Amino acid sequence: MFGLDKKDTSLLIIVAIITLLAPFILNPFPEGSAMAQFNAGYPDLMQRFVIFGIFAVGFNILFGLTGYLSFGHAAFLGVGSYACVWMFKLLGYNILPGILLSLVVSGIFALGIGYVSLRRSGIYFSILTLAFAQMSFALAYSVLSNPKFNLTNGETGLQVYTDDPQVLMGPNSPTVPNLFGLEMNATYKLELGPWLFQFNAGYYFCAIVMLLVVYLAIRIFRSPFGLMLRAVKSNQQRMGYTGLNTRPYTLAAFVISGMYAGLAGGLMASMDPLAGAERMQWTASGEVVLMTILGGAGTLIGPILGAGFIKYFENIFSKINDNVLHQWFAFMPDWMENAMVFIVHPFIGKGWHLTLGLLFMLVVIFLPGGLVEGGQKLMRWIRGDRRKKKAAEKAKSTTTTEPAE
Amino acid sequence: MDGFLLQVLNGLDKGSAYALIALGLTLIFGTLGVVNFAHGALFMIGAFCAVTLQRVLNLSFETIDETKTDFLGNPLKVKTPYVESWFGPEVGATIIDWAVPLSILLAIPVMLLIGLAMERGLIKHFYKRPHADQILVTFGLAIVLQEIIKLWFGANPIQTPPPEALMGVANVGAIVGLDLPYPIWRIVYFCFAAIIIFAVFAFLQFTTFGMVVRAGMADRETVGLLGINIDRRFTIMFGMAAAVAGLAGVMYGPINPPNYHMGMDFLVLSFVVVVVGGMGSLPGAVLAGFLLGILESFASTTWATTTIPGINQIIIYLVAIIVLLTRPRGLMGRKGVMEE
Amino acid sequence: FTNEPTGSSVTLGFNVPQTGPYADEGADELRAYELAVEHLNGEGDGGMLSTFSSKALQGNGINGKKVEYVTGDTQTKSDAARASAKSMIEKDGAIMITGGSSSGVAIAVQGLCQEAGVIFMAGLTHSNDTTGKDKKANGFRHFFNGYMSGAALAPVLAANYGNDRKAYHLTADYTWGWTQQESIAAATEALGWETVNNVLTPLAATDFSSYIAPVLNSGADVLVLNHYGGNMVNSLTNAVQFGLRDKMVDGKQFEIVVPLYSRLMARGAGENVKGIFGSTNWHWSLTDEGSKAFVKSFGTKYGFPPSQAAHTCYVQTLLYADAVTRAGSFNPCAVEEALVGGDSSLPGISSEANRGFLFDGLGNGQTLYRADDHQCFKDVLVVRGKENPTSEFDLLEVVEVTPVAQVWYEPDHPMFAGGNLGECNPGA
Amino acid sequence: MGILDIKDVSKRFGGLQALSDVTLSVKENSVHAIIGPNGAGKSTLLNCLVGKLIPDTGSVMFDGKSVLGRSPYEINQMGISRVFQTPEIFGDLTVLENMMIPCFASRDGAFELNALSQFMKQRDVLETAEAMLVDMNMADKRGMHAASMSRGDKRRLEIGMCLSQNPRLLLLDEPTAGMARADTNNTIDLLKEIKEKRDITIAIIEHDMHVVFSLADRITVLAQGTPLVEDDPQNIRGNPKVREAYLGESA
Amino acid sequence: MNVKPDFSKNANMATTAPAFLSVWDMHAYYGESYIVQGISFNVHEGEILALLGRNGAGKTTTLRSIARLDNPEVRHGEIWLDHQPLHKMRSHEAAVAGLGLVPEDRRIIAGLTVEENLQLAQIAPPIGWSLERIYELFPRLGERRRQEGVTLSGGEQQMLSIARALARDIKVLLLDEPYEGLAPVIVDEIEKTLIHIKEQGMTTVIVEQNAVRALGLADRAVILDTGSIVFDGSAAEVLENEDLRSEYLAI
Ligand SMILES: Nc1ncnc2c1ncn2[C@@H]1O[C@H](COP(=O)(O)OP(=O)(O)OP(=O)(O)O)[C@@H](O)[C@H]1O
Ligand SMILES: Nc1ncnc2c1ncn2[C@@H]1O[C@H](COP(=O)(O)OP(=O)(O)OP(=O)(O)O)[C@@H](O)[C@H]1O
Ligand SMILES: CC(C)C[C@H](N)C(=O)O
Ligand SMILES: [Mg+2]
Ligand SMILES: [Mg+2]
Repeated sequence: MFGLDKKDTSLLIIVAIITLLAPFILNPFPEGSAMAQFNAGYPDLMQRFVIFGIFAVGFNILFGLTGYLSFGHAAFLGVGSYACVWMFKLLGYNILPGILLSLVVSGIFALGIGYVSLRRSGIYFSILTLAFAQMSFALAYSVLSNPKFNLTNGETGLQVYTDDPQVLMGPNSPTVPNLFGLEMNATYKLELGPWLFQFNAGYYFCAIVMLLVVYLAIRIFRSPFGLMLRAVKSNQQRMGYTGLNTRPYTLAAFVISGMYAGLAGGLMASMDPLAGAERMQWTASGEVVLMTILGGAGTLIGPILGAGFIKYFENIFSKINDNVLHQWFAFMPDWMENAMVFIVHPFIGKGWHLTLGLLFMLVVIFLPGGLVEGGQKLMRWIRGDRRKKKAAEKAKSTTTTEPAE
Repeated sequence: MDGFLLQVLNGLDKGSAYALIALGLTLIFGTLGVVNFAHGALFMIGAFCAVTLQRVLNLSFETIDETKTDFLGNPLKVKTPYVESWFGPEVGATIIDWAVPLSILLAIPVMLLIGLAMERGLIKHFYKRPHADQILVTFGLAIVLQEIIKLWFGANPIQTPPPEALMGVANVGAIVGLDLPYPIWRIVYFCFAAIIIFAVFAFLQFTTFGMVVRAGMADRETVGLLGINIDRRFTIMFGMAAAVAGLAGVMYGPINPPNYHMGMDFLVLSFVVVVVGGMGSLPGAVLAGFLLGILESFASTTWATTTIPGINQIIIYLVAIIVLLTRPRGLMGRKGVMEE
Repeated sequence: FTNEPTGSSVTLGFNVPQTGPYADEGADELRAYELAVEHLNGEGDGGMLSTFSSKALQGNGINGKKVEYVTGDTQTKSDAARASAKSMIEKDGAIMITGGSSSGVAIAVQGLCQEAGVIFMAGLTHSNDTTGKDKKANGFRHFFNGYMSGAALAPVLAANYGNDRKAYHLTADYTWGWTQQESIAAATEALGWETVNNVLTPLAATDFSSYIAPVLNSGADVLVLNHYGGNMVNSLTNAVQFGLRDKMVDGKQFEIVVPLYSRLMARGAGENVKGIFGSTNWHWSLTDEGSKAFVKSFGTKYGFPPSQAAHTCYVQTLLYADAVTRAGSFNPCAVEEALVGGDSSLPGISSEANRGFLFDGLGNGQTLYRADDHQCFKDVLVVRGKENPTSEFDLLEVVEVTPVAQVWYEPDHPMFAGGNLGECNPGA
Repeated sequence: MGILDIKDVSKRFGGLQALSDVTLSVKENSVHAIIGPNGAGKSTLLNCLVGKLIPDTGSVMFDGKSVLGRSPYEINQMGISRVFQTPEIFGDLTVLENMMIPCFASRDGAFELNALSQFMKQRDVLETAEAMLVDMNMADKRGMHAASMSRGDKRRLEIGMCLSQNPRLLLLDEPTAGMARADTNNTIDLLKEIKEKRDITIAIIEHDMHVVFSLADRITVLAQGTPLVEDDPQNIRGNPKVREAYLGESA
Repeated sequence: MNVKPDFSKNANMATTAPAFLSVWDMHAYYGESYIVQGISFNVHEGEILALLGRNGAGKTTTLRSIARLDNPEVRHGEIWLDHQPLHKMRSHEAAVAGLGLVPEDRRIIAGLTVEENLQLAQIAPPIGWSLERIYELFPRLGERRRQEGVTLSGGEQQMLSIARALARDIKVLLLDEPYEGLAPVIVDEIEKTLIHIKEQGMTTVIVEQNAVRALGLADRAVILDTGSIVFDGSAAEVLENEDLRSEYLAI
């Protein structure tokens, strides 16, 4: 189906089902229960999941597939956001022109930066991209935010003001980002007994975009172009002697992944019309690297899992406070309750970084290859080691290692 | 002119910090081939060794002063450090005053231990893993270390002043008849950095240790075949790198008060320094450290910032880009180190 | 309206920096919020409830609903702060968001609350823009601002250092730094000072030596550090290191000024703050009944005195609760009406704009929540680093309480012009 | 004039004159062997032909066009393929994928952004690759990771990759080193067959005299960077100079 | 024809002469790939054993297992060298115990000169031949002592690799295809060297595709096929046995 083989099609369908049903899946706990803290099914976070998923999937095309570790990908996300917000300011709140401009601008940016950075490989490439991104950050943060020439509005972030031109806005146009009138923050709430499910227009828009670009990513992975990118990662020398010019391949991969980032930036601005400079900082670039590795570099859905993982901890764990802990452990005798709260306290709320750091370590130590690998191990373990034994016998003659999935 | 020279000094000073951190980082990153994102955290822990010693020396017993009240209106508890009561107020106060230099003695074993533990417990398993995995695990570790320090010491900077005698400014230009007042402690820092750098170079240059480690990095397996226990040497190397980072941190405290995320502030720039210097080259790292330090200082002068606004924030990166584009392997990089 | 509380409880969102350089500020804010919730729900000793001039709060929650709260981490980043606020609104049904420790964040979150239709009670934010060009109908600020600091500080500086001074400014490169610098420069220039230079420093800077060195030869005799947090600690430490405090310029003692002080920062800067002037919104050593009551309940609960951050956050929570109770509704528009809609005014100031909600007993004497821009007007403290502190908390001494009339400005003052409060937005 | 004309090529590495004034011409449709002691400069010479090294002086013409100054991929696109002395393959990819890459390179040229089709559905490429695997006797290893093959297998794969490109000139640097005798014989047969079927010219470096004498039409002996003699195989075998410098008594 | 290993025969041989290096029921894996499937053989002091077999038979795997490298993993079996339990050691300990391996891809260390490559071998005790003695045997290396090791020609690298093993005082020399890529004269020379060291009492295991050469040199031969021993006996026996030769060695 869709020009994919059976395995990829089922993967895509599963991803589609999960994203479309996310409002249910992410809200398994009834409102008001002690576990409700862990619900993630509210519009903002769901949007973030898919947007960062897009960002990471794009990044993976460059890193996982081609083997070039960019440390400056957030720059493209940032310019995408700025471009989109500028469209809001100049044209109006329809997100389509904004997102299109995000794609164009980030593509041009990626072309320029990629052209220069790809002259080097390995760590030298990484540092070049980092340097470009840090320069972009500094430009956005201070140089381009001076009152005379304010393109970015510095630390506060670029916002839409009521006195902006917004030439395409009619008197009745919505004053929030919308797609031809469909407001991105429109949410339909469904109450089912104690459960509350939220269906948000913006989320579904992002989800559909994500499915499209994941589909595109699968096509790229399975295409001759994708094969060449993997070849670049494996042995660039040999590629040259095989008559292939690696530069256009790497540059194309760079631009494509830059545009994925730009798209993510544009979507971010469309969900929440503010573009902050810190989106371009190295920490943001580092975050997408972590997402990709955490999920499994070179795998198709790994980066999305990684993005979800990090965003979940950032948004859910940072919001748990002692008060909540006391509620959880309320059933215990007082001294035990206090002891438990004392023990757990460093890991939640302001300690969410600590938890995340520990989890990073645990994941790499115990699941080399990332969450996807972990999942596969789990599946194998569930299926029992009967097959493993068989495989071991066979492995002697054929070690069939399936390529990235 | 004086202003110019002053900025040279500032650059040297900044460069010292960059060079020291980059030196340790190169040992691990350029030589062992491990991308150590926790290196900044080691620098930070070094600084907190000084904080800890200062705290320990300031451990006090409380006496109640009935004549004064605290903020709640209760009688005020007056604290007297134990050292002052043991050694007498004079000597005690001097010991406390010299807390930072004294903490070098504490930091060396502590950092070595941390380095060894880190290598044996964690990094060891990652030599053969992809760089991506190394990044993830060391970054995780950096966060954990940082958060533990924050849990203990809070997020705000903590003053670790230099000894009274080394406070204030000295006129370093006096010899050549210039008026160049410069903070004494910064001069101390520069000299200290020079000594450490020299010591590390000497160790690696005049011992076969350096050669073995280089060989081990290129091909661990073969070095093992030649009967050399390369693991142990890597461990020592790691401990050394941690100690260098830690010492750089200890001595940095009096320049800028340590806080839990000072390591991260340095980390990215240190990576830039190492790579601009050229992978696998210690002199390159040191040279790039000083070069970028001086550049940064110049770019921050009033003249530069008013001529080209924002130049101070982009200059390092701009120069890094130019260097990397004109010299494929940074200033003095070796071929084949982390080029894929 | 958005998140109308239907059950027996109401949820407030405390959005503070829990990680990053302002984490300690955030922690103190959170303590204050927890204390405020306790008092609102009738637990503890009631704190400022008894000294507050409005007696609407009964210690039975807000409008009879028990107060619950959720917390979040702003990370001192606009993006993260907005994400956190959004989750409070979308997931937890928060009816009011408060907190923050940076003007950039405050402005970003204030904009979000305006769109979402909830009330934003700003925490620490000192930029003129928060209630100036970026003001929003749903946003309210109790904290003072850069202009007020300048107006309060300048006369004290002139009195101590004379009218003939040359000032060199180092300024954090963002909205707060810019507006504070502008305010201080304007106020000091009005008294005869000259501003020889203003250098913007990146927020991420850690070593300020190369910014300090040029000061030595600039001919300036005063250094104004428009820095906060780690920036301030480091720039001040560096300035002292370079011997600026011992320097004489044209027979005048060189001086350093830190226009915005906080005790937490002062502790970071240690010895270096001694004798340095600055301004602050509130200090625990104030002896009015409200302050005493607050310090007592905070100090008893946590073992150390509250910071100005804790104070303003505590007060904001009470003010919100009080407004809701008086309005009898959680509807943001009703709350706005109750918070600033009155027509009481500050005595002794004749101005069209002197109109809003006047209250007392929350620490700074008579205070006006001004209708035109949702900014509080009250006395401002000028402080100085204490030479002989008696305890680790006793770092600042109040040298003057500048009367509110002296820091008053009109809403259309050029430093605040350009914004539009807009309409209150009750949301869906 | 042959298909490949090397004229006065010299190459210096620091103090070492690796090649000095090498002149050599390879006739179209022949198998030209280059033999010589270790370190004679044979591999260096090949490196100058494929763009890995640029000679200090001299010219290299392939089919009337100079190859100097061109990058490796351009040279390959002109029709020159090379097997390396230490196997250069795509270790992370499967054997089949390894084999497909050169097929794409010959079909699509140096670069094509064919990002939407599926490579496993490109019948023509797949067929060529599969056929080549069968020819190389490796069809059972098609799904294996190339890096985890034994050394001899890697070398066979690399030869297959070069052959699948249908090059006009095939450069082989010790293609059968480390290969089992049976496979060496297979390879010899395969090379012979291919040479017969297609218009292909082969330049081969080899220390295995069995291979050299089974294949070569012409032999150049290189020693210390200069051609010692160039002659027919029978004459080379008898040449005392060659025996002494290279073959030793066992040949 | 029954060519399955006959351990009773092995055991008999062990009684006639004490085994110096003995491998007992060794099973080795690369990850989950089961490569060496339970092999046992003995090498007696001072003898040369030829380990033969097709590409991918597991010869390299066997040598690497004996040398105790991290990969492959020996999951079962014992290896004894001169009464020392190698199977309990890691590679550097095995090296100190007297094991020397010349790996198949030579493994010259990048970044070090020829001389440094040799010096590296003399850091850990016990130290073998002096550098002078080595340069005497391999004058080419002496000439190139300051050159970076990896820029040597293939054959020179092979010499360096053997020289590096000799620079240590070893009891057993494991050679993985030492003749690969060497000019016939050099092969002769190395063969002479091997005989020379054998005369001095060195025990050697040699893996070589050039079976005839290896058998000419060796006292005994072991033939591997897909990870199992199919023959263990004297070298002469192999040369005589037509079936063995054609089935496993293609000679
Ligand atoms: N990059 C280099 N730098 C310095 N010297 C080099 C370099 N490449 C090759 N050499 C030297 O040039 C000479 C020729 O090397 P080359 O690899 O061409 O030999 P060869 O004829 O292929 O030998 P073999 O049959 O052993 O492979 C050798 O002495 C080698 O050491
Ligand atoms: N690193 C590895 N991972 C997985 N399998 C491997 C690895 N190295 C070798 N193998 C497999 O182990 C088997 C035996 O390989 P080995 O290298 O021991 O063969 P060999 O007898 O030395 O062959 P050759 O003569 O080609 O060198 C082969 O099937 C090979 O594919
Ligand atoms: C904490 C505040 C008083 C200062 C803060 N940096 C701001 O932006 O407003
Ligand atoms: Mg060669
Ligand atoms: Mg082998």
